[in-house]
Amino acid sequence: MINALSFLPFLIFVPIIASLLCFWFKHNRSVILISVVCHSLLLVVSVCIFIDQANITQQVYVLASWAPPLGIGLSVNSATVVLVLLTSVLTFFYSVYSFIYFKDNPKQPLFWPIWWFLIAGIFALFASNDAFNVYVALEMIGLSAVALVAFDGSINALKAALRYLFVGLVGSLFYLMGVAILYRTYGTLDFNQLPTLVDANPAATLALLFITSGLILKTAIAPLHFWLPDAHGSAPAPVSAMLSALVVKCSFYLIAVYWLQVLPEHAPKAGYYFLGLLGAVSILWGSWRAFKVERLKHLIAYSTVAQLGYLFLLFPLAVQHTETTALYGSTFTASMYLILAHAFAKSALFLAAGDIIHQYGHDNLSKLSGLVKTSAVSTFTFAIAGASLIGLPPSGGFIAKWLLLSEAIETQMWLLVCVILLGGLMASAYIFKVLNIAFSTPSQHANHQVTHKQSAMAWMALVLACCAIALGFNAQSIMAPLMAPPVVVDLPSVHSMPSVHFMGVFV
Amino acid sequence: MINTLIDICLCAGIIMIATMSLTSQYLFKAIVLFMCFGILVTLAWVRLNAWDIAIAEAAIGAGITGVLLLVSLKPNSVPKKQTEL
Amino acid sequence: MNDILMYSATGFVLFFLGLYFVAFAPLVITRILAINIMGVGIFMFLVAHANSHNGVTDPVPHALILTGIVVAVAGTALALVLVKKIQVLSHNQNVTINSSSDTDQHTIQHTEQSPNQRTKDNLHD
Amino acid sequence: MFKDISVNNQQVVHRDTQSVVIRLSIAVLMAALCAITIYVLALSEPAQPILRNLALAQLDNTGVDNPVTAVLLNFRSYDTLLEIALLYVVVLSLYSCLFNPNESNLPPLPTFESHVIVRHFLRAFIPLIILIGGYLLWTGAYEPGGAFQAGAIIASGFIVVRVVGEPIIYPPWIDTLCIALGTATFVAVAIAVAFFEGTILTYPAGSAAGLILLIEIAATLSITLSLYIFYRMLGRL
Repeated sequence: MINALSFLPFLIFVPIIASLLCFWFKHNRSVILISVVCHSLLLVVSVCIFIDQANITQQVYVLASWAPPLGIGLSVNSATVVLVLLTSVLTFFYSVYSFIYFKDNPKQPLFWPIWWFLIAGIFALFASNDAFNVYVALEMIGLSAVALVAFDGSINALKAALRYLFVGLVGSLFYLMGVAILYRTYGTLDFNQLPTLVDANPAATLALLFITSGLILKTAIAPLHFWLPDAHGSAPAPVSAMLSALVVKCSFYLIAVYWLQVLPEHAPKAGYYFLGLLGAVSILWGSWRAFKVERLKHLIAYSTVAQLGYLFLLFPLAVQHTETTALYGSTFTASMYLILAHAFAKSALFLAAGDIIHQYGHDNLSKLSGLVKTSAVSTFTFAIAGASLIGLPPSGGFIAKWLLLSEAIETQMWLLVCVILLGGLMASAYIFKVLNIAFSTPSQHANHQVTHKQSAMAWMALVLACCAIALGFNAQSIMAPLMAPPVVVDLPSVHSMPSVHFMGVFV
Repeated sequence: MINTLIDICLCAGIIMIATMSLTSQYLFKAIVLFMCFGILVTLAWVRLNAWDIAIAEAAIGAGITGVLLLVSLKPNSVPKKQTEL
Repeated sequence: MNDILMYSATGFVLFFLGLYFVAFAPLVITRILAINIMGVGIFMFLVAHANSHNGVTDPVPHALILTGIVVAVAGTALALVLVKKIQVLSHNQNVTINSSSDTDQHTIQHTEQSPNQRTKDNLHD
Repeated sequence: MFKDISVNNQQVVHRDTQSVVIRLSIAVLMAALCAITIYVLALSEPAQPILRNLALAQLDNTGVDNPVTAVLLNFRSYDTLLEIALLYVVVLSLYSCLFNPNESNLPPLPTFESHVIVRHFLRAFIPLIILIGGYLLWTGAYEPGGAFQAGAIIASGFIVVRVVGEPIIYPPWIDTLCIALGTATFVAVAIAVAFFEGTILTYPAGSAAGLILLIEIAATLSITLSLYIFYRMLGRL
């Protein structure tokens, strides 16, 4: 069985090379060629990593062959393997969608290098094993996402991008301060070595406070979510899909790593319940705002805030369920599956919204009545993806919410049970509000001529929505490795790791 | 003894100049004070034996960032009142 | 030993000072200054503990801070371009737009009338 | 907090100022948090310098004498690679924010006749700046200095020339080439080395110093150009 560990740096270097090539060879055909080659390479690598994850998650790919406390290591655990596969599949869809979306846009040569660099940032964050390296990856994602939000140059997009930039910078600085405190009190930055050194020291709790507040700002949870609807609302469709489905999940994953893997013993128990409270508040508040707002993309962005709230329910359940909190077990599988289902459903919604805006020129809900006549495929996509968001039976969302519910019932946290059910109810409220508008008879004054041809974009969004539904079926294959606790090989000081010969893999 | 005196003055000066820069209403004044803040911080790095960061802070922190802020004070592409030569 | 404490305390004070002004400064460019000052605060805290051991300085925080300074410059340049582009676009539209549809429209009367620096600022012309 | 960005009398202003009571209470809260953090960190004793001893012990086989450059370009070279790539992408982001298809492109930076004294002073000053930049780049391996400092100083030299009004004219292909040169060289070296040593970014035993110098030269070039482009674009806006 090939050792897929030496493929790990591919995940980061292939997108960076693609970004450089797209910058140097600007015209359309070469960009298409580069993107197709690099996406297929990424897909192959992430599939290999997913297949070979049993022994990969034990090892650390040591960059520059200096042992991790001094050098930097790349490593994946059972959660990142799934996220890496999700990222490569989704970014493939988004890139194909972007070809069509930006076909006649004169700014296209500038789009692709930044787009590929955002993908490199996401992979760098998932594969990183070093606290400061995660900060650089967060900045990579933050700055390139700002540039993509401000891509179409209108004043509202620029203001949303500026707001998003401020939030991103302040969140990263908080995270950096937390890492600085950790470095001062434990002298190391490596994720494998930190858990062994951490002792009952108030400085660790302080560092955790800084890191969590910075990442909560970047994950847009209830009190600090003000920037998300504008940023995701005014970005181009593929960018807002990428932001909602992947970028926001990166900072959630980091919170999960710090609270469940790196500093679990010394995280105050009340902190887990406080995070759960924040999640519950953002479920209810996000759904309520989604119901009230009158622009389609803002509605979808607020539903992102709501769905992120579900992810934060992981923390109280994890603490209540198994005293030993770690990145595996049934609770963590539920939230990982929710990330998968939400990523596909939400990107389908945003891509469908992008198609609707392309046809109508605006996404003002009041003037979108009679949508089903003109863009039937987009409405159908909206319905299916909405079903997965609400958690109706056949969809992946249903499985995730079912797992969460069973966890909450098992640990007798009745408050969480009714929050989950109420959230599903409110989600159906704003989904059916849009469907109601779509199926209502168009009022006379909305008589602008709309091209009735179903563009390829609508069909792409439909494919993603069907994936969200397909996730509901053979969920066992994805969930099995997440359930079982990884057989913990005591990680040697990895300098002694046999240096895997790059060429050996190919020969 | 003299070292702690220098430290006290430097730290007090840094905090004071930072507050003055942030609380000033006039943007030009705030930016010039920010550049002085950069110079004082460079002194702090020198005092803490961080030579690489001292050069970098002086060149990038006080220099380049200050120039970028100054040049962004007035929009150049907006037609000015008096005719440009 | 106490100079380490003094500089790390200054670092924290700068961090929270910058944080306050990022939240409440009226001018956007002052907020950009505040973010830079927060960054300097973190770096001061890191460096204060780097040279604490009998004069042999710890090179790792210095490398981290060099990376942090360049990231700060990049962030500042991006923020400044966005701010100026907003200025230019709104000037071209000649309308004072207060954006984001769902804020209540209380406009403050006593906006600090920063005087016209164009006369004093002869650096650029 | 950041909700309402608007423009009046040419200043981009935030008009969502909360009432003074909220601001004061939050200021007091922040002061309290600051005091708590200082108190907590004053009590807990700092860590043993694990990384410092490791870094200084391994210093001799990194091919570089300056410990900071060793950490920057050998131990944690992956961080530096990502960060130079970040600078390259931010330059592209500035281009994309600046360039609007439906607008007339921007007026060029005003160039005007500089004073004769300034011109003669610059004629002696700019070569000196470039010399200092080159020196800093070269001594980066032995004493404090390196790619970032050298790039910043040479860029400030170009900016001084531009502020004074002298036009700097160079063919546009230099822009596209040199912006990405630093990242491209670093990635190329990282991959090429992997073919000999098995893992990425592992410099072969003898050639660490040479490769680090090559990376530093390319990084200085692209940092100089990036910082100068920051100035030029902000000036044109």
